[in-house]
Amino acid sequence: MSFTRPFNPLDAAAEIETALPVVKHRKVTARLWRHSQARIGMILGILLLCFVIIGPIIYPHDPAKPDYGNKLAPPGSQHILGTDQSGRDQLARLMEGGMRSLGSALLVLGSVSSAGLVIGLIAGMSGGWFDALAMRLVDVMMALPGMVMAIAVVGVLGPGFINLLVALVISSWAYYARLTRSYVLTARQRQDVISARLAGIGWGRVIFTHILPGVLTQLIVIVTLNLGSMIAWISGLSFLGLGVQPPKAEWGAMLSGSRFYFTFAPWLLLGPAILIFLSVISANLIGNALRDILDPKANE
Amino acid sequence: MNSNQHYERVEIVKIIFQRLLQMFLTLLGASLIIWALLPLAPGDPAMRILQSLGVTEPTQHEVETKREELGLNQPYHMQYIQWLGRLVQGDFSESYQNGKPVLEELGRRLPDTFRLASLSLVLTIFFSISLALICTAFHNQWPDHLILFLTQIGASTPSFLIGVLTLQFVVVKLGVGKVLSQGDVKMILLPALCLSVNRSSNWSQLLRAGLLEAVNAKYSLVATARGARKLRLLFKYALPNAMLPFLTVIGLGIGGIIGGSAIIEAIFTWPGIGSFVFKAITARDYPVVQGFVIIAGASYVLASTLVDITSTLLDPRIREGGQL
Amino acid sequence: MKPFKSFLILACLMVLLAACAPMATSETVLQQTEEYEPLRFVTSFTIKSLDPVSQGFWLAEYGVAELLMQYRDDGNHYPWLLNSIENVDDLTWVLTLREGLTFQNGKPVDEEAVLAVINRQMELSSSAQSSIPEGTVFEITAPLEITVKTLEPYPRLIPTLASESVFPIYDVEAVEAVGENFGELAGTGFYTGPFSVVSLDDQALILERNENYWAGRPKLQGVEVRFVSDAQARILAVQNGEADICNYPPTEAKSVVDATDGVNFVYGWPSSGGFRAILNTQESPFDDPAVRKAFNRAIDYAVLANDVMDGVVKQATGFFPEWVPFSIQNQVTDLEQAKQLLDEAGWVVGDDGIREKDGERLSIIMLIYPQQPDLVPISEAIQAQVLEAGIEVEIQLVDSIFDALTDESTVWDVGVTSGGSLSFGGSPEQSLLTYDHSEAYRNWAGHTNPELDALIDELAVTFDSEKRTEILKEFQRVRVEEDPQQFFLTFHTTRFIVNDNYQDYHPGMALYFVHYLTTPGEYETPTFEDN
Amino acid sequence: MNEIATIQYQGLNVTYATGVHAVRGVSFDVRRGECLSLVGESGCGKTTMSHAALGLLPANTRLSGSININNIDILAASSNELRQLRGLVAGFVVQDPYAACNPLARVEDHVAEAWHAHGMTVPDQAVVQGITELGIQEPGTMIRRYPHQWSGGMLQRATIAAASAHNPNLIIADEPTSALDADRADTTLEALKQTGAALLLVSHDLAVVSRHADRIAICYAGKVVEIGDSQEIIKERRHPYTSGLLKAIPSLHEGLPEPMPGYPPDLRYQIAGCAFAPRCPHAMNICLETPPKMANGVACHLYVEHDHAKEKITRQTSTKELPRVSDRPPPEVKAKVLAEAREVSKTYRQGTRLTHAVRSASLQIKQGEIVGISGPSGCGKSTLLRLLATMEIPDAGEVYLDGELATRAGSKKIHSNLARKAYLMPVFQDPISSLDARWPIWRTIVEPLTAPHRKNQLSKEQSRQIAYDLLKGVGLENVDIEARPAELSVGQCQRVAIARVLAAKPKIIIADEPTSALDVSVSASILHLLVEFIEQERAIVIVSHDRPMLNVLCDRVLEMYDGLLVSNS
Repeated sequence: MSFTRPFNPLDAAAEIETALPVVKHRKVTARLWRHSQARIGMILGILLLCFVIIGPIIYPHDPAKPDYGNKLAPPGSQHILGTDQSGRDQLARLMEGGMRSLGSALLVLGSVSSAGLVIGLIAGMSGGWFDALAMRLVDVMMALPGMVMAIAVVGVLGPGFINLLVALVISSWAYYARLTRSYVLTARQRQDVISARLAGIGWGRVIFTHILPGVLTQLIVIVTLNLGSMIAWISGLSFLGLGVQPPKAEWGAMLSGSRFYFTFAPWLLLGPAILIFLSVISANLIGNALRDILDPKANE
Repeated sequence: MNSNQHYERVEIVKIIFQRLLQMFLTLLGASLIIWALLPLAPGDPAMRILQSLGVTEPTQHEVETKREELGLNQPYHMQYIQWLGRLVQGDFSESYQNGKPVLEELGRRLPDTFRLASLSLVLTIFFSISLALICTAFHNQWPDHLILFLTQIGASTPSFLIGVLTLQFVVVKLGVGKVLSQGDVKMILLPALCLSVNRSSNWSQLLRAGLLEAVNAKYSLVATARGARKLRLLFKYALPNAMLPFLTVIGLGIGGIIGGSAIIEAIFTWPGIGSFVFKAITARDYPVVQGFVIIAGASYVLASTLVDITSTLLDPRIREGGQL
Repeated sequence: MKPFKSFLILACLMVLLAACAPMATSETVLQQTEEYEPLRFVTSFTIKSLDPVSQGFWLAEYGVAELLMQYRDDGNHYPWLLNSIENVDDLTWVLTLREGLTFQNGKPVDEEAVLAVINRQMELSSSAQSSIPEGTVFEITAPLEITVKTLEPYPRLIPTLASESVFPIYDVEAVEAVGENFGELAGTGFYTGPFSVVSLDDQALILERNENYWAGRPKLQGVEVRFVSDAQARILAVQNGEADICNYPPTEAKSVVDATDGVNFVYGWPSSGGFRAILNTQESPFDDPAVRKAFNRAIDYAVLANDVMDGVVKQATGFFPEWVPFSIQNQVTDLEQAKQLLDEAGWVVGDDGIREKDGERLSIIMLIYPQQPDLVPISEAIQAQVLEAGIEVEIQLVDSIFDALTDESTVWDVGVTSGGSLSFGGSPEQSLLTYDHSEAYRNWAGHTNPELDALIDELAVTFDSEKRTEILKEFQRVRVEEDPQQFFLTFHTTRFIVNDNYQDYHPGMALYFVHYLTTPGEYETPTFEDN
Repeated sequence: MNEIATIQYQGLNVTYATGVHAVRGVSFDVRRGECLSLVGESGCGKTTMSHAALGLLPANTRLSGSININNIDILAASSNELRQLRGLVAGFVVQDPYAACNPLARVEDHVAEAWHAHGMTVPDQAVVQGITELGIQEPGTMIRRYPHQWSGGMLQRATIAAASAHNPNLIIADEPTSALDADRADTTLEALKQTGAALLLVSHDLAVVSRHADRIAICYAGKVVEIGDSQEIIKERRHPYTSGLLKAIPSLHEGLPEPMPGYPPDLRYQIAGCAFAPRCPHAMNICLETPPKMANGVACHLYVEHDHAKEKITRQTSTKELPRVSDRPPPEVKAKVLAEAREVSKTYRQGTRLTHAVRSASLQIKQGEIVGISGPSGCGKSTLLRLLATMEIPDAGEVYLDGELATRAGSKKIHSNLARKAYLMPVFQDPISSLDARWPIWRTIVEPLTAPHRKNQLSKEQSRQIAYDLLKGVGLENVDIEARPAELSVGQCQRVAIARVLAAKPKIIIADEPTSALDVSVSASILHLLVEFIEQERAIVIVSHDRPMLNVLCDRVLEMYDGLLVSNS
């Protein structure tokens, strides 16, 4: 039984009464820029990216070089944000740690979305045994909460940053595969796709010209929406010591390591805390706006 | 008439049965994956178990006997079936750390985690419903804007961050609560709150969208035209309709709470299975990790199936079948 | 001086006087004046059960269990529950128990009871089995007298009796009555110490005063030990007034604690442990003794301990810590000698400052592991120090140092482990046999030095303490000056973070956190002599 | 007393927060017991007018003028006064009965809402009685059921019962029949009239309304342009817009419906003269300058004496002759069969429920034919079309294209190459989703030409030129060829879709409800475009629920009912 009723012409027509078709900005970036929350998010995001990419180039301190004579120095002219418990420059470490936190979040999301894309696309297009097998696997993977699955994999492979990333990839690809597949299944029935097929365009080209751009748009929205929680996961698990191992810097690990200097050197804790918060909120703002702009119907 | 009602009841039973069957199959599949991860763990399980029992330098013979006992010399499918059989009988193997049965070790800590997670779930649901209702009632007015702003911040602060900051500022600076909550029920509120901030922010935004959709739906317009007040719209029309999809969100969110409570437990020294499993990971104690994954996964699947069945039963469109 | 503090000192003086007074009178006095709140510890290690075989050593540390012998921070052994130990000949020992000893539950601690413990431990405890040589016979020869006969000379018996996990004295009947349900032992008073177990769970061990303690009435009402693995939470707990003493604080906490009101950093007994560097002599460049010596001389041990680690650890001045009676301070830093040694061995300084020989760079791989976070700054400092001599160090972090060193496929030149130079009971030969002997199972490098082997073997059967000292000194000379294949980088300290009430806390005896005289403020350390 | 107006609009103006000035000075009244229908195409403001009467417009909408119900000015009324009107004095019925009912409440709750909402106890049997009066069987059982268990027609009658629960003076019904099949519409409107209340009926369907309403008000661009007795309006066709509208409706017009040129104005802007003037065949200079006043039931300068000359505006009108169905030579009897379905069946399975969408239907499409398939919703007509177009594989039977086997039951393969070489091209009901939302329209149009079997090598410039020419052919020369579908109106999108079909030059056009998403004036032009396509060797198959339209358009119309095809010439 289905609750969808046939397309009702008057529903669409009724819309016109309040909103006439407005010529919109075609470029997504321009539309994002006009979205006030997205603008804040984008400015934040660009600043953060500059901080972690350009920062290390222009900031002279080596994040890994300890200076035991200058431990826990307060913020000052030589070390802008002071030094940590080993006398390493905190600002430089925040930059290096940010590269690891943000870079790995993007890397994980990049790999899971491409893995999900490929699997979902093949499953959705081929049907048959591959589809059945892949979807049963997806069902099972999604039956376990992501965090629990990640704990299982890290538990097996042992703590370590690479292991953590592998664990996150293993625990989150399924969602993207399912998303892609369901999109592909819908798109196969789409009227523009049927028209193209009847006109003689082969599946290969239909996929690349009609289906993939839509899938990618959806995935970009979802990836951006999930970026915030991925940053939170990576730093959270590193915070617990399951990710980056010392002496390497990572925001979550730095946060963890600086907890008991808090009364004495609060800047050590506040730095990574603020940066984690800013990254997550930047990703969330952009993600919500992207969803509003590209995909107004999708609520999840 | 009677036969009709009977027919409906059969439908409901069928739906519930289907969901339970689905749950069973999912659990079976999940168990296969968890089992398949085992060989990836470093070291010979037989060796590790012997060492955990205090045999530091086991002889070849001892290792072989243990391997035989664990069924490690059998073909893979037999190993899986035996493993599953032991699991069903409650034999979750022994901890590598102290040689104690994993189920016993986890079972001891389970009530604490359950208390924390369920209180947090209740708080989260309470906060998200009240915030979303306020937002909808004052849509586009200052309370709505304020709550949206706050929930945006809440949704962007990971719970471990909230936990750490709370511990430093609230517990140490203000002296509220204890650093070592250690399962003291009086101290549960702080960790439970920390665990619910992030999720209530997200959920209240979702529910707000659902409520607004229902408030703007045709049936609400018609009800207004029949003379219904705003409050009646909100509670009689919008809330029930928005709650149905929200139940699914809750079902899915239980997984996040189980995972999130693990981190909060570690920060607040709450003695649940979460903080226990992190120690086990560092100690490379795979049986404990595996036991945790089985228990957490099973509780999640069970909880979400229950939520799913509930929402099915609450929705007359599914419960009462199609057009007559 | 604040009045409160002076009052405390006065109180302590009174206690001292009272302790010297005869037992019968002192008891009443104490009851009126001494009522100290329970002492609250937070520690990282969870005591998993009340099984005396596997977990008994923890109870010894918290004043519940006691041993036959005691190893003190002066490096010597003293009788504890024993009245005396006598070495009749090379193969025979006579142990005499104190008179009138009772368990907390009132049962007498007689020769039967002790022998029952010994037999049960020999049957169940792997550390007892490995510490007592095969063929050793324990038998009752008189009231309160147990005679020990060994097949070979075994001078290590005294340290073994002082070792916390070998023979903690407990009531075997009470233990066997509960079978596997060790939880039921709580409240049964099955040990002899000043505090008895009230309860034990995942979170805490709760102890109460043993009113009938043989040496005197304990001054604390009780002891609470909370198990918190997170070091930060432990320190915060002391700072937040939820605990008095934090055990095992990380070294890096010192600077913060020093700067924070209400918490204090104190040192406990001297530790015999330290970070031991093990050089791989199977591979170039450490197959050449000259390079080993150069590496050893190029490291500045004073800087490691005092600057890098802020003085929280002790400088490694020799193969044994300075406080050990037979130690000699022969580990020196001499960069010039190191350079000269390398020059003589044919290692020439290259363009980038790294030495080369026959096209091979003087580059070594140093393995450290994350469970010891202090190794990171230490190894980084060494990296910088030996670079002066033209040695390049590549630091590699491995998950498990034992696994890495055992694994044939690991490529390494230096492995750093944390280990004792003496056993828990204070025996030097135990660790020499574990690490330094050619056949030692932790001799991962497979290094052989017949001269050292001979010295170790001789030590293992020598009773005479002067002779032993002579052997040990010779061993140290060879080990450090001629063949530094293994040496210590730093020596550990035992550390505590305490609140202001316990800023005079000094757990004087090795490994034992609390005893019957422990109180807030200053207090005396018991000697147990001629009671 | 009979002449007292139940509801009276005086100079109502409504401006939405978006800046759309939707209603522009509207005055009319509905008398007791009378049925007045507001008729117009989408965007004319008729729904806004009706919602304004109960204060149902969004909070930030600006209103001026007045609406009086029972001597209470709605625009000035307090929220309590409004609530006293709503449900008690005025009933409200909307288009889609399923959407109007809370899906989680039983139908009885919905019917009793007017009591509940006002905090009254529901009188005994009132709900059952109300339902019984509307001729619903077993009312006692039925009201305990949920909306989704009711059929649309029955549920709409229940909402009417709900609206009339308190015997209101006035019922406002917003498109109450357009979600229902044609035969249900009449009974529903009769049920509404039986309540005895003054009825303000909003509808887009002049044909249906003309049978039931006492008076009709024709709305255009936020104004009432003509108002009067319904029979007179149909007969006299005084206002040019009324006339154009009637010509575009198949059932009220002889022959193929005639399209109306142009588009309605953008209501965000002020309009100087008559809003219809740009599209009016009789427009004069004055029409562009001065808005006409309502006089004698019509607001048009044609019927007002003016001092200055009534110069007719000369404008470029399309010189193209409109094709007429009667002009087309009848298809040859022995014409070649382009496509054939032989005894095809299709069954859908949902869980354990089987839906026999098509049962053993046979159909031949010959050269030069326009074939219509009609039937109520859910009769399987669209499925049959999809089977014929090889978009689906039949469960039984075969489909032949040009005599070659294309699909047959039990084989997933498409056997004929023709099926994927633009032999058939589709036109869909929802034009916006039939275009790729991401593509500029020129790319959509030339897409069929880029199919590999054509071996075309088109540069971007060539493609755009071809697209431009085709767009010109479908009357869209003023549209930016870079536009995305979302920037176009529904009718424009349908033209783009047809341009794509024309580019492909198929033998058969498969059209599934091609006009039901469109307003009548727009749909007429789409029908013309389709008819233009017909040449000797081509054919069109149209599926529609609009029987009158098929009758005038097609050579033969087939009726479908419950999956069975009934031949009908």
